[in-house]
Amino acid sequence: MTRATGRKPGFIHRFDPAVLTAFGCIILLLVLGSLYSRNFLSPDYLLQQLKVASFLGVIATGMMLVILLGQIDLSVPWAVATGAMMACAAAAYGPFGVALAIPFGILCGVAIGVVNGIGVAYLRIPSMIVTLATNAVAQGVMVVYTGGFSPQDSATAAMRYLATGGLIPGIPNVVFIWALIGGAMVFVLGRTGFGRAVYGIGNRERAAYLSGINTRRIVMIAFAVSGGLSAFGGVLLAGYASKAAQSMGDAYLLPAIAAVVLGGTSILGGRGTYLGTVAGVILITLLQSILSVMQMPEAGRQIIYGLMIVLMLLLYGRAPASR
Amino acid sequence: MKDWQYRLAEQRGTLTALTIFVVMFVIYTANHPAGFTANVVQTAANKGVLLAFIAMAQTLVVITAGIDLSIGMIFLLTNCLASWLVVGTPLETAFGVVVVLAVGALCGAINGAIVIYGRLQPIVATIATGAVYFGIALLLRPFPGGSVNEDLADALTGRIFGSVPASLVALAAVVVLVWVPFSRSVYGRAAYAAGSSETAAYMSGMPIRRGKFLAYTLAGFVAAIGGLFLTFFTYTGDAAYASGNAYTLFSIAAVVLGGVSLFGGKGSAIGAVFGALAFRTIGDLLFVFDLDPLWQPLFQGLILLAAVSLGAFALFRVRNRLEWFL
Amino acid sequence: MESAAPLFRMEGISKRYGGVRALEKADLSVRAGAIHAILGENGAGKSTLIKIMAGVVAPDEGQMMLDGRAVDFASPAAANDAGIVCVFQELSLIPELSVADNIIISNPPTRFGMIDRKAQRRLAEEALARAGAADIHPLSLVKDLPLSRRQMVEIAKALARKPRILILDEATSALTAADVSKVFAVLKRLRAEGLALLYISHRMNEIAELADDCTVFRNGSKVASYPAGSKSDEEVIEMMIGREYHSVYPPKPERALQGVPVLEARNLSWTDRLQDISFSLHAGEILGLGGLDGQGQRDLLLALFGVLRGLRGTVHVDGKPVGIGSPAQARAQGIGMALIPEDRKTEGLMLPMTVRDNLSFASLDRLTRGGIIDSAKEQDFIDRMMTLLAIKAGSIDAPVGALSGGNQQKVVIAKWLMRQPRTILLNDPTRGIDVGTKQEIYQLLRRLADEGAAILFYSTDYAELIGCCDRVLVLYDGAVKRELVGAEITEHALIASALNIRSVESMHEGAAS
Amino acid sequence: EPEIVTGPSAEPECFAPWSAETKFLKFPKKDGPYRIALANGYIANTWRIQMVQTAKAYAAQSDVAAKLKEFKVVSTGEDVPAQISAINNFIDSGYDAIVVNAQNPTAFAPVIKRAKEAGVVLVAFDNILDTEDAINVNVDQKGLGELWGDWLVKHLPEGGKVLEVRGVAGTSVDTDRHEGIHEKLKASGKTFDVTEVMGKWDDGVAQKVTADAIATSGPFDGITGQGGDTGIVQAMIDAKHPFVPFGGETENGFRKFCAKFAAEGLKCTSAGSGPAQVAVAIKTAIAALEGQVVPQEVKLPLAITSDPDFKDGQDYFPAESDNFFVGNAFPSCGINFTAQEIMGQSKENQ
Ligand SMILES: Nc1ncnc2c1ncn2[C@@H]1O[C@H](COP(=O)(O)OP(=O)(O)OP(=O)(O)O)[C@@H](O)[C@H]1O
Ligand SMILES: Nc1ncnc2c1ncn2[C@@H]1O[C@H](COP(=O)(O)OP(=O)(O)OP(=O)(O)O)[C@@H](O)[C@H]1O
Ligand SMILES: [Mg+2]
Ligand SMILES: [Mg+2]
Repeated sequence: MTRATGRKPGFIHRFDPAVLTAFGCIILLLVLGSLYSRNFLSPDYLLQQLKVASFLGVIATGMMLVILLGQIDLSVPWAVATGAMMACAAAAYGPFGVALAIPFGILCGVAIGVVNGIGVAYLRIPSMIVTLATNAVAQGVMVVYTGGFSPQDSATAAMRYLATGGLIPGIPNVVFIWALIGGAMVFVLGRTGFGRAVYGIGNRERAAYLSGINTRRIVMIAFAVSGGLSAFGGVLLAGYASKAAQSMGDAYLLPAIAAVVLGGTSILGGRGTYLGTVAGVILITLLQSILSVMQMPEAGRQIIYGLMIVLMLLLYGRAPASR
Repeated sequence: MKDWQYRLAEQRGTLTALTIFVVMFVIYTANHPAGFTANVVQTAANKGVLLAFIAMAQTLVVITAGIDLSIGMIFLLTNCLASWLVVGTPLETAFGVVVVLAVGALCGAINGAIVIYGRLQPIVATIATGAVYFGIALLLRPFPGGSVNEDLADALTGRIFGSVPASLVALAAVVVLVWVPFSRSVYGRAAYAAGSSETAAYMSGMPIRRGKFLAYTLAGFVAAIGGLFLTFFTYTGDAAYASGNAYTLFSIAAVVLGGVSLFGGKGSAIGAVFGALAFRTIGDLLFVFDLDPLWQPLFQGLILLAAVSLGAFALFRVRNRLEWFL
Repeated sequence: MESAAPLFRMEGISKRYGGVRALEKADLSVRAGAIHAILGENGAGKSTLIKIMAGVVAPDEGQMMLDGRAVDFASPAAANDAGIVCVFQELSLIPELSVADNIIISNPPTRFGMIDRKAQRRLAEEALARAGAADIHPLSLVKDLPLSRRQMVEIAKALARKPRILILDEATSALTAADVSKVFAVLKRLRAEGLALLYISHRMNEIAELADDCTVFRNGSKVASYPAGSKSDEEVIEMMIGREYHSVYPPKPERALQGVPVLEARNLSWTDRLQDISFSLHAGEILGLGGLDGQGQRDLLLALFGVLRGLRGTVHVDGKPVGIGSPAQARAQGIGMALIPEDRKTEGLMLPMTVRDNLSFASLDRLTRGGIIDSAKEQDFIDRMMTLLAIKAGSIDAPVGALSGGNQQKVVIAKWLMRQPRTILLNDPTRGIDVGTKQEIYQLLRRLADEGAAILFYSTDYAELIGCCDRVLVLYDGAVKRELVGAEITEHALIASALNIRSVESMHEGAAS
Repeated sequence: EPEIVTGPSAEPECFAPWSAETKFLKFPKKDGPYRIALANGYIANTWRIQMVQTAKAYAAQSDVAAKLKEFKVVSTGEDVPAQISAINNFIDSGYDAIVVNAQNPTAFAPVIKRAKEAGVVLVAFDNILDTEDAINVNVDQKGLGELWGDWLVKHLPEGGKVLEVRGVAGTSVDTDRHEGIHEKLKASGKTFDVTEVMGKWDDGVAQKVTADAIATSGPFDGITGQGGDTGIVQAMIDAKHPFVPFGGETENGFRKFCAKFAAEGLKCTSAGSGPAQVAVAIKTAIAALEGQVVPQEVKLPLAITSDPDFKDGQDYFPAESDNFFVGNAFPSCGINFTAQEIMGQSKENQ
């Protein structure tokens, strides 16, 4: 009889081959980029990428949580915009409003997430469709709001500071924020009952429910967190751009999904590591940036972007053979 | 239970979608300033049929428990291609139609090959191929333009016998000639089976790979029919990214409204067609209710939310909570 | 049944899953017109062997010969074409398709390229009738059928393929005696028609009744092949487990039940499935649930565990009425219930997750402090469970799906024992488990009861009920038809009350025909 | 069916013909009050919201309101067929005129045909229609590009490195503006090394691609942006890129920056035509219904402000949103909305 062996050290667990390959792809991209221009290896450029990646990183964190449950959150675009717009709008209401701007923005995102959560967990509507609908509703609310209230949409000083300030010179604060959120996520997924429950539900919700897990609450929380993080991403983006705009989130939905999956998380739920998501986020950001800077017509950029994702996935994102 | 009860249960999703559509459409035409006239029906049909094709294409993939997020881009690509090729003499036009449909099928086949033989998860694989298809569409039509054989276009978007919209007839023809044979064929059943339980289907010796591949390919083919109709409807080709994405997302909504399970194995393209028509009618309702323009998007969103929540009523009938979990 | 040239032979077959050696130079030889039983404890490699035979899994080495010619199956379809058809341990039915679709799945009759549904239905009805399951409506969806009916459909499906070699991998594990006897009649007829049959089961009495040849496997290799009846049960079991084997069931203690029952149900009714069920269960007691499968036993367990909505009647714990609305409440302190569910693969385990994660999953609230998992405590709990149940796993950080069926079942039980439940509900926990493991489980149950747990035990195997239970409630059509206590619990009594009105004689005839 | 007549049109300062070849139309006079519809496409951005607000405000002005029996707005989103169907429905419902901001210039041929048959006046603005059978109220997109090109040529007499932040690929507006810029740069005879990135007319995207371009190809001697210009300047500030001459759009935020950093080298020309052009389109539709002569293509004046003329409260509004589009006055048409009017009007409505 085989005795149970001891636990492997955590880092061996986390470095699954997909994540390693993803990081390998990052280096390859940079090397390829540097063939085009030396500047792709300059610290300035790399920091700039890290900064831009942080926004996607924060948003993808929430997306990953939801994907681990085997769900998906298509309400990202307008959760991002709502967070940004509401935070800026709150600032119009005196010093009190300014102080509460950021939490208020996040709260609005959480509210969207809660509606998603109710739909998925309690009404059991497929997440792909509830989140699509809440996205439309959030858009509707924001259009009414912009048209009706001529809201203030410039970012507060605090938002500016979070997104662009540098507590340590040279390194933008937003990178720290992403690191903080990422660290928290790693902890939550690996060391808490909530994290275990998320993986469990992602693998088999029925078994999780019969194990006495309050699955609906977990799903609800995950969507709320996703909504909140999307909105927080929006708040940071507003800080970066120094203002909020309606279309802010449009560019984040598909890249967030792609980043999570490129990072080795199974879209079916239950499998994936946060480190992978980090790699995925950086990959997507770099790919977009390098393609944007290379002088190439949009058509060519789109084609290369798509082909690169397929190639990388074929390299390491394949499901195991069935036999 | 009697036979007819089983058959009814099988068609429940489709019948619900039909009911939702009929109710909405009656509300719409009853309040339309022009009423239930041939023109109003034709307008609604032409708009609805486009999404119906895309929803049918999406259904083909969704029953295999996959999803095709590139479907809107195939739609755009074939639209752009048709705006080059479907012109000229009847012979040239016919050739153009064949090429456009073949390209659509090829796009679908590429998706299928990547998902099945490349063993990639359909969501991301098709996000990526969607970018490629859009890039090609953009190469074909850097900006909107092109032309189409207008006689053919007018015939297919006009009316037959002065009252029946030709586009509806075309839609019905595609259902009968593509969907019905597929869903009743061995491969169609394999596609369903793969969507319901891939291991079980494999162990039962079903041709699941070929079934799924055929489903993806046909999805591209049907999306190309949609692209053709877009060309007939607009006389031009246009690589509009936002519009492609919108169709992809709408198709998912339509499929769900049509009673097709996103988890695979269940539902019918006929349901999805009604789902698409119902979804389109949501937008039409804006005409008949005098809403402030800025409230319109919210109104649409809320109706969509309400429509997709309808299915949740079934929950109250569930007596065994385990049935919540599939 | 003289030894003819073998119809099918496997030689030197090996298969590894990562580090796990599932098969090591295994041999097997099958002849036509005979039923060949394969025996072995959980994880011995039986399922792997027949999966290789059926083209589901590719062997690492070794060769197969059919009619003396070397064959190599690329897929289950290829094996089917060669006449090898398998009823797998994990059911291979498509839940969303109808029974008829499932039965005629591989090459349905077609007209103009489309499936001819009328002809298909006729064929399906024939196959169902042949399998003795004519009561199943061919248009019903498989997902709406209970497990036992699905297994009948699975058998009908295999028959519809007109196999030359038919393999049944624990095909009867979820069937009740009545269904088993129907299936046996079919199998015997097929044998007479000259088919080769391979039969895997952990039920020794079934093998005694059916088998012509037997092969025993242990640790992935063949231990012995012998003609049926040439060895005693004890000998066979010792070959299987590789050690000596004594009486299966632990002795039942004589104990006067006293005090307030831990669990008491009063007039439980639910839809049309449960009718007015009342019983009480004391600490230290093992209460059995008997009857034909699908008479409401599973619903009763789910009802107690808080899964069913719209339940009428009351449940009392320690004499006080409680409202249990979810498994979370059922397992909570004060109630302390545990349910070992029916289907370990979909209800008990998360197959891709590690043994560790699965074991602690039901006890996360106990293992966390402020929401954070206390790893030391977790490790400690897990170690205790691994030893208590002697779980065989390569590593506790390996996916639980890589364990054999029996060890998976042990993990399901262990994950609940970790909570030290006061009431344990078991839904057919020994399905597909080898005798050795079964024995361990019986002993464990008795020990838990002795330590003060109250156990409610549903089994489709009458012998188990007889061997383990202090009392048995026999359910029929959602109502308790009879309560058997102590010496009253006999096979005869169980069967008689399970069938409610039908006479016992006709049942025996059915089994013998 | 309009008559083709010779000019000049009514109110020639307002309804300026696009070119010398532009035809003049005279529709049969209809008796008011009229039913007019606005078929908008996409709605969820500030420009469009501001446009719809302006349309409502204009239709509510007493002299305009007197001529209107009904003014209905429908937004159909990004989907062209939906917009086509909307126009079809308006035609079937008997509207007298339909004003449209077309999602696509070429796709409307069939519906234009129908409108013509039904005697409905069709007026397109902003994104206009590629036809002679509808009235186009047109911004000179290529002219705008030329203006920006000229501005750079003027400020970079020696040529130099230029960053061009473009709009949405595949749109005619993007292509026209792009060509305008490049024609002027080429015509100057100097060498301009142009780095192109796609900013999608969106501040966030523009800011990101600008930051990337600065990091990899910068620094630049001049910049031109089709939209999202506030984001572009923000990226320059964040990257500590020196301020350079800039030809851009009319966002309030951009102009705020131009005013603020002019002394440090941010020499801007800010030109475009704000969402208020919808009012000109409505005015044109009414004029056509009244039987007045109107050009088939109306050339909208550009609202141009260049360094050093940025005036607080007139050319930009420090208290208003950055996303607000300035340049809402068409004095020659008697249309003059201030920011406060557009945004304030709706506040009372709530
Ligand atoms: N897919 C797999 N991946 C990894 N290991 C596997 C897999 N399938 C089987 N095994 C391992 O191979 C060995 C043999 O398993 P198999 O299922 O053949 O046993 P069995 O004799 O059928 O047992 P049981 O009676 O419990 O069904 C076991 O140790 C099991 O853990
Ligand atoms: N039925 C029981 N039998 C034995 N020990 C128990 C039982 N219930 C709880 N405990 C022990 O009591 C302690 C508190 O358990 P409980 O699960 O109630 O805490 P909790 O409220 O979840 O705490 P936290 O929020 O810190 O996780 C744990 O150390 C647990 O081991
Ligand atoms: Mg087995
Ligand atoms: Mg706890």
